[in-house]
Amino acid sequence: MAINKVVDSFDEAVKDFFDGATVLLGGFGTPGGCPSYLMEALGRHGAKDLTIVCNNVGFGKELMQVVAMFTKAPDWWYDGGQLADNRQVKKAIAAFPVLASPLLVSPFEKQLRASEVEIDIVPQGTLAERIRAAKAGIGAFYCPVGPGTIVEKGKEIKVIDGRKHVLEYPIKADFGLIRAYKADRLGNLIYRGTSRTFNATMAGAAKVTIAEVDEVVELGDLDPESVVTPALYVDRVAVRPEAGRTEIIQKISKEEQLQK
Amino acid sequence: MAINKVVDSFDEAVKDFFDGATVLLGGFGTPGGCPSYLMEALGRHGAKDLTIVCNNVGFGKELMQVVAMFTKAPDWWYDGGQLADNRQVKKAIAAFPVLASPLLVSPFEKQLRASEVEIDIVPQGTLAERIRAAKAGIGAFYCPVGPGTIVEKGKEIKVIDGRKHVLEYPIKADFGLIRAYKADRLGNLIYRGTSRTFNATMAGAAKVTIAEVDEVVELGDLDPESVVTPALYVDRVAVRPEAGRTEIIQKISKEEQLQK
Amino acid sequence: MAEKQKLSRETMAFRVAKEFEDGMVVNLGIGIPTLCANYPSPDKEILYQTENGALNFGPNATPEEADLDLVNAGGQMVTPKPGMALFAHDESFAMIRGGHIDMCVLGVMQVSDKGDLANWLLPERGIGSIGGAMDLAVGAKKLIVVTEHTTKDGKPKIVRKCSYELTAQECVDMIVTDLAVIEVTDKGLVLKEVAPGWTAEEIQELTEPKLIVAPDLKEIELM
Amino acid sequence: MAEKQKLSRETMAFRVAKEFEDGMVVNLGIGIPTLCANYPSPDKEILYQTENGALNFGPNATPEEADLDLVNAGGQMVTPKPGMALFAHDESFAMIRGGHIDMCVLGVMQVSDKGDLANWLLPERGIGSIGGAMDLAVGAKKLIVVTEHTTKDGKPKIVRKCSYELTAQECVDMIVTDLAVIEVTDKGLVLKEVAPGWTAEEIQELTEPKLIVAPDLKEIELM
Repeated sequence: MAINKVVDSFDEAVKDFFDGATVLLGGFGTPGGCPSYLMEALGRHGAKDLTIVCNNVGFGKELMQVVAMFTKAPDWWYDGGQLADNRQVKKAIAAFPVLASPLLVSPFEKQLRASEVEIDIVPQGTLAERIRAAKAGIGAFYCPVGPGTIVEKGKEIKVIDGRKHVLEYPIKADFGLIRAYKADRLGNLIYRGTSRTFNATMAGAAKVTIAEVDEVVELGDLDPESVVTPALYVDRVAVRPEAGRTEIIQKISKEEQLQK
Repeated sequence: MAINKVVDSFDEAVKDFFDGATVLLGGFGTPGGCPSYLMEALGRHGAKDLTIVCNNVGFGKELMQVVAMFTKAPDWWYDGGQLADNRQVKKAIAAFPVLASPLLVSPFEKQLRASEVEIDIVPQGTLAERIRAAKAGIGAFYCPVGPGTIVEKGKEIKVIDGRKHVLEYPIKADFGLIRAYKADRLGNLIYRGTSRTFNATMAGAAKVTIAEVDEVVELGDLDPESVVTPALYVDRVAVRPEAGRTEIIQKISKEEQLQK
Repeated sequence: MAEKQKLSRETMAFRVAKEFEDGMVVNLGIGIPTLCANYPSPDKEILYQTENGALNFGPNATPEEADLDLVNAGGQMVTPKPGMALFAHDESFAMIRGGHIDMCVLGVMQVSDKGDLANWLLPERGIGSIGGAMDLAVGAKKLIVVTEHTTKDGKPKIVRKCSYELTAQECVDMIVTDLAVIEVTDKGLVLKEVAPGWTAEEIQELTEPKLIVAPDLKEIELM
Repeated sequence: MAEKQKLSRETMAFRVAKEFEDGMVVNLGIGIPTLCANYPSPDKEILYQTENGALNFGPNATPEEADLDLVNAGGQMVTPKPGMALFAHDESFAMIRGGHIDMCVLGVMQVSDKGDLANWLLPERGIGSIGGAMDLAVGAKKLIVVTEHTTKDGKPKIVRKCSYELTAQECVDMIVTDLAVIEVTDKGLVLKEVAPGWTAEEIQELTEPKLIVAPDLKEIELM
């Protein structure tokens, strides 16, 4: 039987989520780079008490109205903040849980202030490396980032070459939701521009990796030299509807910006 | 001033080598994938007591005559074994220091049997990860490969999730000699096929990374999505003469194989 | 009773290849393991991984197809295949160590009843090459070893305790030899299949540890 | 004596950009640091790195050029440039942690005379975002911080000991403020340059730790 990792819908892609799951959420901070449709499907699924692992916990629907004014993202196109909107999040492991401007208070931050959710704040590079460690079967690593700061609390310290290092452990997740540009039926992936970010880092790091793509191309259409995520890291692929494809959004975005 | 990492000759590329240097040698085990011209220049340079870090310590000139019969490599095209031929090697850190067939005894193995050189044998994946750790600023890492074997000797052991791990340290090198396919003047690199191997892993892992390429292309000719080694990992680029270019060798090789 | 048969290297590879399941990612060691790729079941799509940096490559190259820059871990030239991916060594062993290889097939010098594997140090030379064997033995989800049942001198290769330098502890899941198919379980070695004409007792005589004979012991199917 | 001048945000960025040397790889933080890219010296080729995964990108995009998939760490859309490279987050921080960034410019809330940096926890909110600041502070070969010399209430931001949560210890090499350029040395803070119209004594009054006045103290060149 030919391998085919492409599933029929976003809902099917996330059907085996469960309460209390740990989920890697791809992207960096802008909605274009995150798996919006998969997160929306996870909202419909309703799994609760999630631990989300991500760079940025997201704006959520309300702030996205503001952000959309600058980025010209479609107004239906939300980021990871929707999971906090839905009250599905118990804890976040993130580098950027609070937006820089005090005027921008995300639903996650509101819940954090009300002690309804927990936060484990991690330096961005350490976050990326802990995710990679899970993918790469590394038991733990000594990291030079964190000594003398809040990050070292409760961690083993070792001096290596005269420099303090903290022992960091892999972040093991049940699911990874990522955004890529194109896939083939085997699950090989390429990305587009800086949307590679945490998406490519997270591919293969969770027990189940689910990729949201613009297009599934024929086997052989992806150049073997340019495949960023080899097929064995990917378990499922779900395809965006036409309105969600990068080219379409870029076109609308550009037209709207030029009208200003 | 425009950055230009391309040097005029292989001799210039290795001119600051010194006795006792630690050198990463790219490639896997076949001469096509290793920086043959740079190693030849290092032979002319004459630096001694080198510690070489490589997958395979190489065949050397004599055995290459045998190997060339199968691979149809040009008979002037030697691998890392030439450094042992020249008696420039003090120690090797390698995964595959001894060839599988007892009929193939490399110059390095001969010197090893005579206790003229030292060997630190490392599992291949641990070798790759220790090289990456040097590139990535990781102080040390706990690796599940090696417990209960010769590899654990003298190393710290830690049980993580019920599994023994050994603590492995980065391999810090003075120079890295690697083989790539194409470069631009900034030092961005792409590779060809399975010649990516340890070459791409070693890029950026030593204090000075020197790449041997078939061709330097115009800035902009390399697709930013397909660059494997970003420019900041590369210090110098040296260009093979036409006879050493992959396309030429492939052509000769193919003609000779078809004549058989 | 039928005449005693020993499996050839090709037949051993054929038997091992039957364990490959549709969609699996498989890494094949040098020697008999490499031959397994010659017996693909047409109803299964297998993705072969080679530790020097390719996934889903095709069969060995003919002289016309030969490309010095597309080799497997044994140094043999292979062919590209639609859906192939290429990567560096650190990524390749992230795959291996990280448990992304479903099955690995390795050669062996000794294997113990606990699944300890010794396959790297060449005793007659006092030295050897670890290569990627340790990483593969530890990292692959399932490890099959394939070997002649005994040494050329007739000594057991399946032993109580390996006398050669170990590759990894408790890593082997299944042993395929020219005489038998044996599963490594928590309770010990379970003899599942025997070569045509051989009895469980005869296999036991050539095996150091005690074998548990499977209730459904059967003859190895040779095709 | 000339009238006292404070450097504008743009002038601070201009002064910092003078430190960039030909061929350097530079990472710019959010805020004033980002402005440094507006003052490239035409005789220097600088490769900008952004931690979300690009090296050698071009200036901010015009509406015509805008591409949602090409942003810097501040979320601003930037442009492609010949010789650009794209990569994932783990690779980006391998570059940063591994010492491959020649210079990094960050904003700051407090900096100590030992070069300790505090720039992430927002005290008025009791929480903040570490982002990539810790990795950059530890990993960059040279770290310049740029800031107003004092808080809005006139309190020193250059202090003996940071009262805010630290980003990293002993990481800052140079401090550029709207009033001064200060080098962090083993002996302490060395006042190298002052804004037009300011004396070393006046800068000292707004600075908590004792400043060592450089023998060649000079006025900051504003163009």
